[in-house]
Amino acid sequence: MTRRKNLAVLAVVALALTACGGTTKSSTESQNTAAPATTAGKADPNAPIKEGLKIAYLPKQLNNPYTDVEVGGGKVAVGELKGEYKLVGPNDASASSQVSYINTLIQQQQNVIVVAANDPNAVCPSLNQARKAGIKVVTFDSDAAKTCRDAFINQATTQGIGESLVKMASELAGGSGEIAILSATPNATNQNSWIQVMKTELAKPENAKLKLVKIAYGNDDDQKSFTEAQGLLQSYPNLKVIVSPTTVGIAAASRYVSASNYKGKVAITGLGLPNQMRKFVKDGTVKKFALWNPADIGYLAAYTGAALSSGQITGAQGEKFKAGKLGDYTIGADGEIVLGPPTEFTAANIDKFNF
Amino acid sequence: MADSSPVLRVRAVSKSFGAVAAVREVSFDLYGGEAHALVGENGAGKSTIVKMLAGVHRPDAGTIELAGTPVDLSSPADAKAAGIAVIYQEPTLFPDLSVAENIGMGRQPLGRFKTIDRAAMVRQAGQLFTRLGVSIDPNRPARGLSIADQQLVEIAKALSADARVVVMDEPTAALTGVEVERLFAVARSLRDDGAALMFISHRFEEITALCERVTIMRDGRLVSTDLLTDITVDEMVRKMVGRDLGALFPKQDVTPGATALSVAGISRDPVFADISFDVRAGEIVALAGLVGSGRSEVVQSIFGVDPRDAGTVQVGGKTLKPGTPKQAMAAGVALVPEDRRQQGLLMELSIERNVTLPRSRALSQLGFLTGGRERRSAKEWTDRLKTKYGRLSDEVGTLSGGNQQKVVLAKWLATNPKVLIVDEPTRGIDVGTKAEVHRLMSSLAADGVAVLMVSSELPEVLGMADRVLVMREGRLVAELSRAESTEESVMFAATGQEATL
Amino acid sequence: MSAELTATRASRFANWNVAIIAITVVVLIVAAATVDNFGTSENFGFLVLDVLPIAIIALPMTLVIVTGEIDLSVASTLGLSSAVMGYLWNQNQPIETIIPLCLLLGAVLGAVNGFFVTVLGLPSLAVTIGTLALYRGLAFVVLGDSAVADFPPSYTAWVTGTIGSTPIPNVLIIIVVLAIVFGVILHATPIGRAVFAVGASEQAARFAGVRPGRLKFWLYVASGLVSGLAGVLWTLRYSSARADNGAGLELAVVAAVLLGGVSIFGGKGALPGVIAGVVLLGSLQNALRLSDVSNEALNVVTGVLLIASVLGPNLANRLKGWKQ
Amino acid sequence: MTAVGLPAPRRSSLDVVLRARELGIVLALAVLVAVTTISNPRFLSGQSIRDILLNTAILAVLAVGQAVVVITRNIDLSVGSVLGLSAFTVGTLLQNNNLPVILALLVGAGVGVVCGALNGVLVRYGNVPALVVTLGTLYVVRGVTYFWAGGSQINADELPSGFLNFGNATLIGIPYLVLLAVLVLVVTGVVLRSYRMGRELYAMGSSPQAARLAGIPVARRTIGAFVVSGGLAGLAGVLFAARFGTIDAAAGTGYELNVVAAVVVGGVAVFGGSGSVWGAALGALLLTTIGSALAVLEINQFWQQAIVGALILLAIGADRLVAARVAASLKKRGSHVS
Repeated sequence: MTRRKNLAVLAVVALALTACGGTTKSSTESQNTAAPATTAGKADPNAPIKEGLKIAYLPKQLNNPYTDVEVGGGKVAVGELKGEYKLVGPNDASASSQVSYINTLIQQQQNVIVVAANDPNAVCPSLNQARKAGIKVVTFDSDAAKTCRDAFINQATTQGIGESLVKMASELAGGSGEIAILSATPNATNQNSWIQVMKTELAKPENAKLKLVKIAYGNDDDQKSFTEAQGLLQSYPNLKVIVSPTTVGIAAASRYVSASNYKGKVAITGLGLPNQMRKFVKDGTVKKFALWNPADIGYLAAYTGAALSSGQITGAQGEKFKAGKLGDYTIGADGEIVLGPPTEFTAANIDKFNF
Repeated sequence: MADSSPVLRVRAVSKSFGAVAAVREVSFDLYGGEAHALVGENGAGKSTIVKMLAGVHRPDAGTIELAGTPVDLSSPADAKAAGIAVIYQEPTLFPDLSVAENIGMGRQPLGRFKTIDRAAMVRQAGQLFTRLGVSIDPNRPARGLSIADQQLVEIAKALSADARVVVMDEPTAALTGVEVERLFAVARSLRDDGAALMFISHRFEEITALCERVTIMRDGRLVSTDLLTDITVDEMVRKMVGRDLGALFPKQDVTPGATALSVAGISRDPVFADISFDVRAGEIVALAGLVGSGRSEVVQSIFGVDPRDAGTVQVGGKTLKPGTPKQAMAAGVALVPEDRRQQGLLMELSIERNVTLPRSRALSQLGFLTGGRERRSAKEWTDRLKTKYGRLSDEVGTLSGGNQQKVVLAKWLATNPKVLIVDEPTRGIDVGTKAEVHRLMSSLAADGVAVLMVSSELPEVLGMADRVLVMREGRLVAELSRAESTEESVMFAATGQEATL
Repeated sequence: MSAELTATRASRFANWNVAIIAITVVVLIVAAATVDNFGTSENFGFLVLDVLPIAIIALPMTLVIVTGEIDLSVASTLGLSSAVMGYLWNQNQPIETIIPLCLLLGAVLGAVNGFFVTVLGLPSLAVTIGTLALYRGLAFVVLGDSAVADFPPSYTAWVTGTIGSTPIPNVLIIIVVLAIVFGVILHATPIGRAVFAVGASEQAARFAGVRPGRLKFWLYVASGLVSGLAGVLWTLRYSSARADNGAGLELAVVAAVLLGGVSIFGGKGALPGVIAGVVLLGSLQNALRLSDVSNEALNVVTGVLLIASVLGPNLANRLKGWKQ
Repeated sequence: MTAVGLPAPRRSSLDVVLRARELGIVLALAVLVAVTTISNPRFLSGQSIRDILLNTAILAVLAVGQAVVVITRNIDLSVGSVLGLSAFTVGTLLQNNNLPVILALLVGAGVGVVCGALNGVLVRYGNVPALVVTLGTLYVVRGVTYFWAGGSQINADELPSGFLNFGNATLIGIPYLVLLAVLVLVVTGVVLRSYRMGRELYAMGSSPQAARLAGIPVARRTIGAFVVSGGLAGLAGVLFAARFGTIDAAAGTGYELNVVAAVVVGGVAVFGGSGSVWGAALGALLLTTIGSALAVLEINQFWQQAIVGALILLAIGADRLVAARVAASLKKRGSHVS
């Protein structure tokens, strides 16, 4: 009986607090935006790249073929830089396990952490702790909040990818009809910003006849993407194109369509790995898709990290540095470094690529 | 009558559990076409013998011979294969399976591709029931069958196995008179078909009615095997008990005081109905009747562990709410339950915890228990009851039956009860402890405690009680004063018929 | 035979409790000596934060398992609490209201489990597998796949921070306080005595005046309440409220409790052992990761330890009996 | 109940009760399909039905194995991990290696049988509760798979087309995977219903003590049940590989809860002794259909898990209610000896 009373008291206290007002989202927002920039010190463009830098890669999760190609490029670059390469990561794409790994990397006193954030905010406190310990943080693939990393390797401009996705969809649909998007997780940073651009593009008059009927989420899980593709085709019989801006999604959707009687009626496009897609391009399920070279992302990240750690750059806009075989790069706004334009793959050119 | 050579010979078998020798060098023979009784007090070693025949326990020494060849019954499957069927006091059926399947388990008739021929299985079960003269639907699940019907299913199982030896361990304990008659009819036909029957019972009238031969055991040893024509019931009792009965029941005469416990019209459908009686301070009242007549259910309902549909219970003038043992305990009621292992004790917990559990709140200081007070209290009460144990922190399950019962008594006497209810207080404990328990009850009564005793042992009932209440099939059918109560009068009331004793 | 068996079983549990604590201490010493950076105060902080949810949920779970029941819905309760926290935060509710509400929510979710198990008498394994799916599903319904971030820095900083300038993490206070509360309840109050009694034999406990249903109901409420708290702390630690927070944690919690010597059949167990179990799992994970041993190895170690914690004493017992 | 004589071999009341339980799932399924079809007729198109059946096939094979174990009053939580190990083994074996499908099936089932036997031996001879053992092997087997796979993935284009065709091809319009699942279901169902061995499993679950006294070889049967569950999980791993073509070490993670859910919803009592593999398979079909229906009905997919949870609670609650009803009615007609 007394416990029931206690609960009642608890509820009353809670209500009282509400009445008095307290810390709410809107009251904290002003404080949050004013996070201090930690990039102190000055860049010395002529500083030599240090040798023996410990550069650790922490991708979203380990067993992802796309990720493997990315960090593979990183490994090559770290070799060129005469550094120590390390790859760690969770088996599940969760932010909480990434945090544990960041903590471990801090303990191991790495020089650079190259991370693809599973949640832009959840990894933030740990990344800042790392930076406080003098570790440079470079994000790739999926950015963390701007306040907790030194630089972000952007595979392509958001605008460029969004436009190219809509362009491919429009060509495949013949200019009109229903299209659907099969994305990764609903809070995946990249995919969402591309989808945002796509929506803007679709709103333009020249794309008025294209109708985006649904955005499905396959969670970058092969099986889930597979069933989601299946659900899309069932729900939208007149669907002409599925656009999947994620390598897992496009492969799963292609595999489903290639074995179903939708083959030939529904086109698949998006961002995919040539090795995974070769089979579907050759059997005609997929006419064209796009991607940048993921190995270059990891490669560029290593050079960025080394440059940061050696004091060549600080991550401020306008700083320039050299990234091995990729040539010269300039840091853009908010510490973003853009890799370059994406490549379109078709039956004609796909055999030239092996990644 | 019987074949000249025995079907089963038990040769000097012994079995010990730890330091306790349960059976010592016991030998007897079972003959085909003969019913053989095995009698002895609780704890004499009867059930150990049964379990050895069933393949559950393996004898430490000695042999069991079937038709002249020694057999090694190392598992129930061996016993089954050897043609020994055991019917336990509490039947062991599969509640989820149909009656026909229960009978056929392991021997189902097979059809094409070795599949079970269900129709044939049901037909066989039906034929068995016809032969037994009972009507049980072979298709119904075993769940929900009455104990009597379950016994019959067990017998049908034995029949279907063409068992050469059928061992029945107190099968009649929970049966009504009519049910016993039916069971006996079935048993006789089994015997007449040539099976060797072993029958364990506490009821001499049943033994004399059914059996040809009797083996008597005491304290794990064989006393004798006699033809029933050669021995009287008195002689049997003497051999079983081996001592003068009088000393066992040290009842002091007490003038009863005020009414301590008043039960008015309590009912619980379908277990018991309209039970009313009083127990006064200083009085020992026995609640007698057959097992299954609802005695334990009545006392459990009084104590509050079982619910009741109607009626009131008053202790010292205060009405108890149904279903709350806590309140009954607060009012000064204590219940030493029937089943020590399941209800009386927490076998895996220490002696100390067991003794102090009902008083843990009273022993706490500001709501906390630090152990010292519990330990002291446990020591005080176990010492008072002369309990033998190693350490207070030993699991209570490591104690002998008698000492376990003392722990239960210590646990409840420590609550300083005004009304002490004891359900089968001396079941399964040795003779010495039995007398101690009786002395204790007697002295408690002398100190003004109202004692309500449920017992199946007639000598105990007659020896200890000031008054005897008799239940039959859920109703209170007789109230006998100490002077009126005899074995005959109590059994008559309990069974509703003239005892054949 | 049976008498001796039970005698050894009595000491066996005491032994395992000592053994697990000893093993934990040895692992800690060996790790500190051989693994670089394991013994640092900073790493201690990380270790405490990593085991926080398992540590606090394991406490009420111990009591639940000692009564012979189980609660597999704890991680989902954590997730739903986190999701609701995010939802309310997005609704611009003050955090001072949200936190008590999330705790209350946890208690209510626990009470639902308790209702099904004690009032309807359904098997707790099946019930809590059901609510495991239900609560997690509701968490997704509330928050979808999105994440809510930007919780007030003062709160998130407290959870990740340390006491003053000492290396002791603030959340250790919560763990220690809860461990003391549950330890005292289990080992030094009439409630604790009743918990063991119910686990050893529900029927016999009833005959001694204990009300098993009521007791279990409140234990489920406690389990839910602590899981709700774990949800709040999780959210603040990562500054991220998500529906999938803590997914799969229930197995780790059960593993830690069993590893700590609590019998899955109830009636046996002690809280110090459970805490040792939690520390053992957490420090092994931490040390292995620092030594660049993959996560996978930990899976294997956890599984093997779990089976060994029950199998070992059983085998030792059998061997002893066989020798005699 | 006065007629004494040979009762005609008619349907037993026991069977009627069980059938009623399975009928309940069929009804729920029918309502679900009807509602969904009304809202979107394409739900009943050939392709859609084929997809649902294909998705059910894997879950159903697992559920059949789980039902066998649960009927004996045990549980096998390691099935998801075993599926993963088997799928990866088969994938590695077939990687750029054109071996016959039947060999893949045998290898996969073999991997599962070994895991199942390990579970069974630990449960029986180690005297460790099944929940603990299989929780442990859930971790161990998954860990071994991760160790071995080391983050690598086997892609569809590395697998022989014959194998992938097996995952999608049909025989008279029915996918092979579905046929295989039905075969597993029928064989297990018949063994459980009509063979002594099967009935002994029910007996063990119904009353372990009585089973021992009845001379049932409890050890052999317990291990056998786990071997069946493990073997079927291994088989399901092969089906998984053939169906999805992409295999990594995480394949089948978290499946155990879906499987247990399917079995419980299908009316197999967690305390053993009752239920059937038919029910378990129907449970798997119902769960899968709910998933597909939600997508078609455009209900937020997030509801799926919550619905599954509610369904489990509903199923065990209803079972309890029915059991109490049946017990009461049996008791009433039980007392007939007069």
